[in-house]
Amino acid sequence: MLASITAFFDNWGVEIWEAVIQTFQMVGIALSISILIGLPLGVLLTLSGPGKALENKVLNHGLNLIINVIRSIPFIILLFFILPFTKMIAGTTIGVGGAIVPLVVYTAPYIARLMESSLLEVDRGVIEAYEAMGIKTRHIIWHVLIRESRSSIVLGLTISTIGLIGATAMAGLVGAGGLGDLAYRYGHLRYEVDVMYVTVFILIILVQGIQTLGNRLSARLKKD
Amino acid sequence: MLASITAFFDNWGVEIWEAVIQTFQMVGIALSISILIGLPLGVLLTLSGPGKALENKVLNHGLNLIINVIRSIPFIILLFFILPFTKMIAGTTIGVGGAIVPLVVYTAPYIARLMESSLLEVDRGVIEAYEAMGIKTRHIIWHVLIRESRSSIVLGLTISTIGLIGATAMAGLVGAGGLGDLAYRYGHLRYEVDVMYVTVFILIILVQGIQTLGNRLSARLKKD
Amino acid sequence: GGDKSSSGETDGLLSDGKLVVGVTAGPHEQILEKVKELGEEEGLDIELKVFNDYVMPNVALSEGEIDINSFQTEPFFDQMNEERGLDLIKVADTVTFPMGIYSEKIDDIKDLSDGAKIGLPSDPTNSGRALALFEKAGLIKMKEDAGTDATIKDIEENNNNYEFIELDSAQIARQLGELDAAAINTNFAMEHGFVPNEDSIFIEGQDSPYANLIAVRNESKDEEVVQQFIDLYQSDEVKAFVEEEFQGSVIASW
Amino acid sequence: MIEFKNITKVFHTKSKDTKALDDVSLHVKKGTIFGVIGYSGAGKSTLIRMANLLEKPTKGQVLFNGNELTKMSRGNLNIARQKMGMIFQSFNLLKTGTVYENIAIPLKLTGVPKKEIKERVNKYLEIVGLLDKANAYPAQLSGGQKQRVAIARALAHEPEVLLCDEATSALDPDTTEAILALLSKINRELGITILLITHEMNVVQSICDEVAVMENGRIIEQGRVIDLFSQPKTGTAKRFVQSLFNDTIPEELEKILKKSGQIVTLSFIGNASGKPALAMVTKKFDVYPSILSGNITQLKDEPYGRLVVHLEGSSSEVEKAVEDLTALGVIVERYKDGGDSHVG
Amino acid sequence: MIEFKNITKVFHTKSKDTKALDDVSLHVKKGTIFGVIGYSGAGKSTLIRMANLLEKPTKGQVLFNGNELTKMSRGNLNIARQKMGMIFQSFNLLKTGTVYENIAIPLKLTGVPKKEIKERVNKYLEIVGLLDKANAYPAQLSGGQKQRVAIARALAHEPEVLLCDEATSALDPDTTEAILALLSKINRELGITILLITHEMNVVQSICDEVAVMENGRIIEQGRVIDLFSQPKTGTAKRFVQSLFNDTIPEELEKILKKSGQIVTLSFIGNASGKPALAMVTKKFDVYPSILSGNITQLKDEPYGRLVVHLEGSSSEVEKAVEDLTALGVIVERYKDGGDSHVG
Ligand SMILES: Nc1ncnc2c1ncn2[C@@H]1O[C@H](COP(=O)(O)OP(=O)(O)OP(=O)(O)O)[C@@H](O)[C@H]1O
Ligand SMILES: Nc1ncnc2c1ncn2[C@@H]1O[C@H](COP(=O)(O)OP(=O)(O)OP(=O)(O)O)[C@@H](O)[C@H]1O
Ligand SMILES: [Mg+2]
Ligand SMILES: [Mg+2]
Repeated sequence: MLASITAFFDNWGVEIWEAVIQTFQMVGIALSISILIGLPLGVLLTLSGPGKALENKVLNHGLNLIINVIRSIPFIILLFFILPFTKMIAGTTIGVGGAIVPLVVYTAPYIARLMESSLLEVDRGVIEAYEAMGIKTRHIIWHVLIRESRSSIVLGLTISTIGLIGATAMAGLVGAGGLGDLAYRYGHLRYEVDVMYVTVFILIILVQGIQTLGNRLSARLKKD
Repeated sequence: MLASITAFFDNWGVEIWEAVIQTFQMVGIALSISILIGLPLGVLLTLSGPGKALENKVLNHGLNLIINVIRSIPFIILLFFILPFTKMIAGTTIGVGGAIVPLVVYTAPYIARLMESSLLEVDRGVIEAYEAMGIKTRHIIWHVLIRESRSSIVLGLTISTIGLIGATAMAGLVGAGGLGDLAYRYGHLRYEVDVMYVTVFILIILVQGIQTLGNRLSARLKKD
Repeated sequence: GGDKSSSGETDGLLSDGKLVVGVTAGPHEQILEKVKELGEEEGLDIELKVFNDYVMPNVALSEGEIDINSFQTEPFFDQMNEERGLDLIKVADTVTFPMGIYSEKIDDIKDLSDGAKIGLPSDPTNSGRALALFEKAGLIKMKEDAGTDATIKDIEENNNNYEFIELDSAQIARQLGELDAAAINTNFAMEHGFVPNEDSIFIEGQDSPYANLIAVRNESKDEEVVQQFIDLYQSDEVKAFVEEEFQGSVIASW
Repeated sequence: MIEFKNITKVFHTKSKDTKALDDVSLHVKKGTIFGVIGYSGAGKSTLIRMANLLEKPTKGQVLFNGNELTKMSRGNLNIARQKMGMIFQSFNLLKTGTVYENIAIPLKLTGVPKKEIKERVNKYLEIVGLLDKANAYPAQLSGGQKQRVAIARALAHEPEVLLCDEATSALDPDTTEAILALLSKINRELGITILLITHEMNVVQSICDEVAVMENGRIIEQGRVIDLFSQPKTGTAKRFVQSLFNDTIPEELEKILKKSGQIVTLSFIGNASGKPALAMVTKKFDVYPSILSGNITQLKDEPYGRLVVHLEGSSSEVEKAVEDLTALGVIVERYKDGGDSHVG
Repeated sequence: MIEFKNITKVFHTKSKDTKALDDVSLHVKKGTIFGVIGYSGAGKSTLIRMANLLEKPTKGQVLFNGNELTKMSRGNLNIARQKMGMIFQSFNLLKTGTVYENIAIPLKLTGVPKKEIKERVNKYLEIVGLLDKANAYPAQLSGGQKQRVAIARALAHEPEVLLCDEATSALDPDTTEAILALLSKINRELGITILLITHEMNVVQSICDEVAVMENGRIIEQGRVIDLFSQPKTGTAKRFVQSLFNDTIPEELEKILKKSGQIVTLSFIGNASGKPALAMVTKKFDVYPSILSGNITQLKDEPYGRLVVHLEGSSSEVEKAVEDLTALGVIVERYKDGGDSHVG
C-alpha cells in the first residue's frame, strides 16, 4: 500500500505539483483581474439601472448587452473565439499566460452579475440617509452599497471562484495545464484513474477550503 | 447577399433547427429538475446552518460537503465521472437523455448555492414575526423566506440558467448536440465560421432574452 | 439498433430499423454524412451520434448505446480495448490523416534551436503519434516501452531541451506563430491554408500505422448490416468524396 | 396566564456581555392589561420576546397557562404561540406582500377558513383605518400606516394574549386613542390578556391595570397603576409619572412666588373631585391658591390629580390651609424641582 | 431658510395614485423650530423629505437659503445637503457598522478632519447616552438606542438645519426631554433651524416656535404654537391639543355634576398664573369650583392652562363667576364632550 503510494508520487508527483501551481496561478491571477473588472462593472450595471443613482439607459443597456454576449458564448468556444484579442493583450495564446485572458473574459461578467444581485438587496433607506448627508455617489458606492452587501458579495465571489476553477479545466486546451486538465487528459482520456482520483481529490480539498472560507467570512461580515 | 443567406439556411437550416431543439430540451428539462432539487437543497443548506430554524450541524456539514465535492469536479470530468449513475437514472449515457443527468448534477448544487446567498438576505424580523404566530417552519420557508427573496432568487436562477446553457455546449462530448456543440464542431473543428457565427448569434439572442426576462421579473417582484 | 444494451439479442443491430454510428466531430463526421447519404439510397437508415470526446464512442459502443463507431486509430483502439476490458473488434480500415510538422519560423527541421517551443496535439489519438513523428525526425528519443499511446512523460532523451506544449489539435495551426514548430494533423493544416507536401518541414509517410478504423462489438461482427455498412464506406463514391473534399489531407486507406 | 420565573438573559458579543434581563419574575394574570415601562435599553423588548420564546432565557422559566414553554416540543410551542398575538416595535411586515396579504397570509397559515379570512382582514383593516390601502405594499406606507398594519395583523388572529411592543409609538394621539380604546374593549369584552410595553405614560394611564417599571434589566417597581401614579417609589417611576403630570415650573417663577407664600404639590386620589377641597380652603382661610402647573386625569378606574399650587398668604394661614387640605384627603408635599434628568 | 412653494407630490402605483402633498407652501425661517403635526398618513414625512430633495416634487419648488434646490446640479445639491442633518423615522443605520462607525463614517466622508472625528463621535455618543454601546452593531441595540444613534449621527455634522422625522418617537419621556433640551439649546446657542415632525404634542409644546397642521396632504392650519394651543381652528388641531390637555370626563360624572352647577372649560394664556383668578372668584361668589381634569403647563415662552371645572352653586352665582373670570382674562367655554374620535 505505502509502497504503491510512493511509487505513484514518484511517477506523478512532479506533474501533479506542476498542475497545482498552474491552477493556483490561473485562478489567482484571473480572479484578481476579474474582481478588478467585475466589481466596478457590477456597480455600474446596478447603478445605471432605472430609478438608481446613476440612471443611464444607454449605458445600462450597453453593459447588459456586452455582459450577455460574453456570457452567451460557451467557454470552450470563447477560448478560441478571442484568440486574437488574447494575443493582443497577453502577447501569447499559449500556456497559463494565454489562458488568463479568456478566463478573465469569462469570469468578470459573471462576477458583475453576481454583484448586481447582491447590490440590489441593499436597503434603500440607508442609501437615502447618505444621500441626504450630501455624500458623493462614489463614496456611497463604497461605504454603503458595497459595505452593506459585502457578506453577500463574498458568497458571490466564492461561487465565481469555484466556477473559475471549473473553467481552468478547459484551459488545458490552450496548453495551460492545471489540475482539471490533468484529470481530463490522463484520468479520463488515458484511463489513468489514479491520477484522476488524486487530482479530483485535490480539487475537492481546494473547493471545500474556498467555500468554507467564503461561508465563514460571509457569516462574520453579516451583522444582523 | 439575400441569395447567400438563403443558401446558408438551405444548407444549415436543419442542423441549426435541430440544435435549437436540443438546446431547449436540455436546458428545459435539466433546469426544471435542477430547480426541483436545488431549491429545497438551498433551503435545507441555509436553514440547517448555525442559529437557523433547522439548525443541524451534521446535515449542514454533509450538504456542504456534497455540494462542494460536486462543484469541485469540472463539468468536463463530471460528465464522465458519473456515467454509471447516469446510466442508472436515465437508462442511457448518450444523447440528450444522457446529458440531462450530468447537467442536473452540475446545476442543482449551483442553484442551491445561489439560493443560499439569496435566502440569507431575508430580514430576520419578518421570520421572527411568523415564528411568533406559531406558523410551521415549512410554511415560513415558502411564505416568508422564498417569498421575500424571490426577486433575488429569480436573478440567481437567471444566472444559473445561463450557466447551464454554457454547460450544454460540452454536452456534445456525450453526443447530445445543441447549439454550443454545433458552434464548436463546425466553427472550431471544421472552420465553418458562418455556422459558428449564426449559432453564437442565436445563443446571444437566447441569453439576452433570458437575462432581460430575469431582470424584469426580478424588478417586478421587488416591492421596496 | 442503439439503446439496446442487452447483448446477443437475435434481432440484431437493426432492431429499431436504424444503424446508429458513433463518430467524433470533424472529418470522420463529414465522411459519415456522405455514407449516410449513400445508405439512404440503398434503404439503410443510418443515424449519426456525434461526440467531441475520444472515450465516449467506445464506451457507448460497448454498452450497446450505439452499433458501430468510426473515429479512432488502431493503436488507440487497441490500447483502450485492453485497458478498459472492452470487447470490441475492428472490422475495417477507413482513412488516414497524415501528420506533419509545420513551422512559420524555420524551413528545415534541423534549424530548430535549443529550447525551441514545439506544439503537439493533446488528445490521446494524436499525441503519441506526434511524439513518434518527432522521434522519426530525430528531435527526441522515446523510451523503449513507450508504445503508441506515449505521452511527453515517455520522452527519454531531449538533448536540445525542446519545450513540448500540448494543445487542442484543431487550434495548433492558428497558434503556430507562437511556436517554433508543431505537429499538425493534415486536415487542420489544410483548413488553415497549408499545402502539406510543400509547407510541412517533416511529414509522416504513406506507411503510417495510424489508419483509422471501424469498430463493432465482437458479438455483432458477423451481422449482415455491418458488412453492408463497410461496403458503403469503402465505396468509390466515398473515396471520391474524400479526395475531393480533403484534397489529400485525408487519405482513404482501404 | 404568563409567568416569568427568575429570568436572566445575557447577550454575548465580542466586545462584551450584556445582561439584558437580570433575575426577572413577573406574573401577568389572565384578563389583565399589564404595562411595562422603563428607559430605552432597560430590557423591555427582551422581556416581551421571552413571553413567546422568541428569545430563549439564559436562566429561568417561562410559563404559559401553567405549562413551561421552555420545555415544550416545537409543535406544542407553535400551538401555544398561535394563542399569542404580537405587535413588534419594528413592524416586521412582508415587503413583498400587500397590506391585505400581510394580514391574510398568516391567517391562512394558521388555518382560518378561507371565507372568514376576507371578512376578518377587512374588519381589522377598517378598524385601523387602512381599508383604502389594502393593495399598497409596505414601502408605499407611512410609518404610522405600517404600524397599523402590524396591529391589524396581530388582532386579526383574535389571540388570547396580545404582546404589544411599543404598539402605538408611531401613531398620532387620535389614532393611539382609538387603538387603546379598541384594546380596552377586547380586554373587557373578550377577556384578552394584554402585555404591553410602552414609554408613553398616557398609554399606561388610560388602559393598564398593573404596571412594572424596569431598569437595567431588573424590575424595580411593580403594582397597580393607581399606586404607581400616587406613590411612585423609585426615581425612575417618579420621572415617568412626572412626564404625564408635568409638574415643574420655571426657576425664576419659583423664586418670585416663594416670596409671597408657599409652593406645594397636591395629589388627589379617588373621588377627591367630589369635594372641591381647594375651593373650601380658599373660602375658609385667607389664602389665594393659584395653580401653576399639573394635571388632573381619569386613570383607568379612578380619577387622579397632581397639581403644583402657589398658596399666596401669610405663612400661618398657609399652614392652616395645608392642614385642612390634608384632612380632606389630599396629599400635600412641599414643591421642589424634579431634579436632574436621566440623560446627558 | 427653507421654503416650500406650491408643492404637490403624487405617488403613482398600479392600483391608484396617491396625492401625498397637495399644493403645500411653507416657510421655515432661519433660527426657528418649526413643528409639523398631523394624522398618520397626512404627508408629513413626504414633506420633510422634500426639504433635502430626497423626494422630488411633482409640482412646485423647494428653496434653501433662497436657492432653488430643484434646479441645482448634483454637486451643489450635495453641498446644500451637507448643511442639513436629517433624522429618519426608520433610523436607516448601516447594519454592518458599529455605533461608532455609524457616526464616524459620514463625518469622514463629508471631510471632517480625522482628529476631530473621534472627539465629535464621543461627544455626541455621550450626549445620547450611548458611549458604552460604541462597539455594538445596530442589530444588538434596542429600538430607542437605534434612534439615539440616528440622532447622534445627524447632530454630529453640526448642520445649519436639522430635519427630524419623529426623532423621539421610540424614546422614553426622560430621554425625550433630554434630547428636546439639547435641540432647544443648539437652536438657541448656535441658531440652528429645526424642522420637526412629530405626533407628540408635548414635543411641540416644549420646543416649537411655529407649528403647521397637515391633513390629507394639505396644511390646514399654521401659526405660533401659543395660538394653536389657545385657539385651534380646525378639528384636527383641536384634537391634537386635546391630547395634551386631556379635558374629557366620564359621562356618568358629567350627568351627576350638571345637576348641582355648571361644567366649564377654562383656558388661561400668558401670565394668568400671576393672578389666582379661580381663587378670587371663589372668595367673591358663592361658588365651589372643583377641577375635574385638565392641565396647566409651560409652553416654550408662556404658561398655558386648560381646565375642566365644575362650578357648584346656584345658576345666578355661577353666571356671575363666569363673567368675573372672563373679565380676568380667562377664556370660559361651556364644557361639551370631545366628540367622535378620528379612527375606527
Ligand atoms: N412610495 C410611496 N408610494 C405610494 N404611496 C406613498 C409612498 N410614500 C408615501 N405614500 C403615501 O403617501 C401618504 C403620505 O405618507 P407620509 O409618509 O408622508 O405620511 P406621514 O404623515 O409621515 O405619516 P406617519 O405619521 O404615519 O409617518 C400616505 O398615504 C402614504 O401611503
Ligand atoms: N441581540 C443582542 N445582542 C446584544 N445586545 C442586545 C441584543 N438585543 C438587545 N441587546 C441589549 O440589551 C439591552 C436591552 O434591550 P431591549 O431591546 O430589551 O431594550 P428596550 O427596553 O426594549 O429598549 P427600547 O425602549 O429602546 O426599545 C440593550 O442594552 C441592548 O443593547
Ligand atoms: Mg424595545
Ligand atoms: Mg412619517
